[in-house]
Amino acid sequence: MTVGILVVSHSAKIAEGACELGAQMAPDVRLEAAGGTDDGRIGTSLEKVMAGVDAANTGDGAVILCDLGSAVMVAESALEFLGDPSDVALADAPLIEGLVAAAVAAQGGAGVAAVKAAAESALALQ
Amino acid sequence: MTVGILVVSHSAKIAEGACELGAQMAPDVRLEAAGGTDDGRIGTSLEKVMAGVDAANTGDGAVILCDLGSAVMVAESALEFLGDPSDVALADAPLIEGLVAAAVAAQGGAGVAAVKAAAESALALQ
Amino acid sequence: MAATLGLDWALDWLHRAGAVLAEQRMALIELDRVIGDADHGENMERGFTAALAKLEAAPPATPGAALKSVAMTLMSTVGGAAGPLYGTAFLRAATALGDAEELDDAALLAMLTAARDGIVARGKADPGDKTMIDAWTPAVDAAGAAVGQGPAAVLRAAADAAALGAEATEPLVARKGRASYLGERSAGHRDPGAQSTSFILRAAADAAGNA
Amino acid sequence: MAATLGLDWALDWLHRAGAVLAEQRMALIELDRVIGDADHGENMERGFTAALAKLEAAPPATPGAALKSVAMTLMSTVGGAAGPLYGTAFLRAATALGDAEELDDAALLAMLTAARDGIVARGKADPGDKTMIDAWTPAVDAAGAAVGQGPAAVLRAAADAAALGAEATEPLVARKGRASYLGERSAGHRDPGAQSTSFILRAAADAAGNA
Ligand SMILES: Nc1ncnc2c1ncn2[C@@H]1O[C@H](COP(=O)(O)OP(=O)(O)O)[C@@H](O)[C@H]1O
Ligand SMILES: Nc1ncnc2c1ncn2[C@@H]1O[C@H](COP(=O)(O)OP(=O)(O)O)[C@@H](O)[C@H]1O
Ligand SMILES: [Mg+2]
Ligand SMILES: [Mg+2]
Ligand SMILES: [Mg+2]
Ligand SMILES: [Mg+2]
Repeated sequence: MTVGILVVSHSAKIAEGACELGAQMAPDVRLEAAGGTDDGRIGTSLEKVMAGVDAANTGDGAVILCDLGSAVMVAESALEFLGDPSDVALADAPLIEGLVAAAVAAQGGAGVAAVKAAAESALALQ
Repeated sequence: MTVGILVVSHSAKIAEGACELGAQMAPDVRLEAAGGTDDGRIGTSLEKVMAGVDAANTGDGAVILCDLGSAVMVAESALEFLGDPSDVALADAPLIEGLVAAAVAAQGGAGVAAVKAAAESALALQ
Repeated sequence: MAATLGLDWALDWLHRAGAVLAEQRMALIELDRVIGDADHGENMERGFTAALAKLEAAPPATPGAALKSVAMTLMSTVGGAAGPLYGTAFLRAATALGDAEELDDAALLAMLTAARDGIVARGKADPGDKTMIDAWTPAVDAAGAAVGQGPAAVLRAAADAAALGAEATEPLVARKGRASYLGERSAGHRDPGAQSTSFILRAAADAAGNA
Repeated sequence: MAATLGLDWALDWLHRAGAVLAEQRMALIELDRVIGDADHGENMERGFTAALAKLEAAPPATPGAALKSVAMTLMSTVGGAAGPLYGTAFLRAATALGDAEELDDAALLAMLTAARDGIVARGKADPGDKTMIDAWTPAVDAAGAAVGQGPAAVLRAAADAAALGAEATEPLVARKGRASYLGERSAGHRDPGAQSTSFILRAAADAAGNA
């Protein structure tokens, strides 16, 4: 089992780059990027986030990481629309640092709560 | 006066996306990206970091933000090569969240120490 | 004046809101430039343009259905904090209305209250945090005080209070949203979301005045 | 056996190091795949290939100049943590040698000590953190104990100790570098940087044995 991870960022580049970075240490983990608006601007997209949750959660649950506050609000809205799935958690963690920690934890077979905890205890600098 | 900001990331996409995100709220701040290796892989580049410090510091100083630990080591090496300039500081902050806070502080005319402090006190979620 | 408001009013409201947001696009952008990222006007215009197109393409049968359609479109197209905030507001408002065809004073108050509560649930802002809540909360209070005077009076009271609430955000220091990054520097500037709320509630009152 | 080592030894060392790192590329990648990001072998081969090309293009006049040239190239081309770490190591080693043309036991010990201290200054790892320091520190200690037995013996002692040090990283839990993200899961695997250090110091000893 591996928990999937969704990166929600205002920037498509940040979300994609974060997934590439995380994949280095977590080749077996499903990392999904939901960055930018539907028309490619800086911002967030409910559709991308909802599709990203579905893609990240392949059956073992998923953890969501967000950049700014409005990304969190979109992620929370998406989860509400998806019926607040019990196997998807939102991590309160710095995006990049939290993602790497979460990806490594997921690669090691950690469950949703442990992956979320790994993200949330990630230090800014190692 | 505006302090410049350098983003050092293992990923060129992350560094560029971060600068675009920061620029939204800090149109007058010099934001420089040093992401990826010289040959475009995931990693860091001393040359990009040294050039980035020069580009970011247009005379009012600069603050550097890094993603992972090895980016910090490269940044510290670069500063050593540049003779440890007294007007350039390395922030111990989460990359994206710290950058937005730093950019807003710099836009408001804060000096190097205050911009660094803004980055370091940035919360993950707002 | 009508004793209740129906689907025509709701559609007129939403069209008027779209028109004023398009017209005030630059003003909202300017407000957001000073304490944000200069996109609130663009975000709101894009969202309402898409919402009105959707209402055209799939005409709703009740006021609640109209608000629900707008909610979903705003969520998807705004792209900034205002998307989930107004999206949640309209969604909760739609839920409060259910499939009612005619809205009396009490229904309008329930609608406004649900919208405000939705924004609080989503954004967790307190009054005084310099957000759109500072327009919505006095609007709800004023609407409550005007219940019994007819729908147009209820909505006028809400719009008047929202306008004052938006103005009253000027001296505040932001504690939520992007403007909070500015700390003390956010004082002295009006909150863009409070201003767009004022425009939207004014549109509701104007539509009721014409109903 | 020569009583001192000169530029020929230094160049032979660096060429042997480049050769073994190229040869062991996959082994280092495998170590890094388990507790890192699977690039240490690629990083080191790329760095030394570039460093040797630079030595060819701009031949150094002293051992110190050779190490300084390698330092700068590793810093620029490795792309991972090993870049600033080995870069700083070779740079401090070069500084310790100054423009000496012949290196005796004491000079070699000073060189190894400066390299290790540079890595500690750059990476802030303590012994036992499961990093390359766990190969360098026993190497410096063993070299110190062998001072007086001639350069080849000093470097052999360092290489032997580094090999044991690298092996001894296996049970450790990483507290620095990428492997620290794995926590307890990092135990049971050898640190890639400690292993590359062992290869590099073995190359130094082999070159001295041939000098
Ligand atoms: N947590 C929050 N609670 C309530 N309102 C908020 C919150 N965060 C932001 N806002 C409102 O959103 C407005 C900004 O909207 P907009 O510019 O569209 O979003 P963004 O800040 O993502 O660019 C602010 O002026 C404020 O009124
Ligand atoms: N802070 C540190 N101090 C000492 N050595 C370190 C430190 N961080 C990493 N290392 C060493 O670097 C090696 C990894 O190098 P490499 O794979 O090239 O870098 P990266 O981790 O950036 O991919 C580790 O095996 C370890 O020996
Ligand atoms: Mg905005
Ligand atoms: Mg925005
Ligand atoms: Mg590596
Ligand atoms: Mg690497």
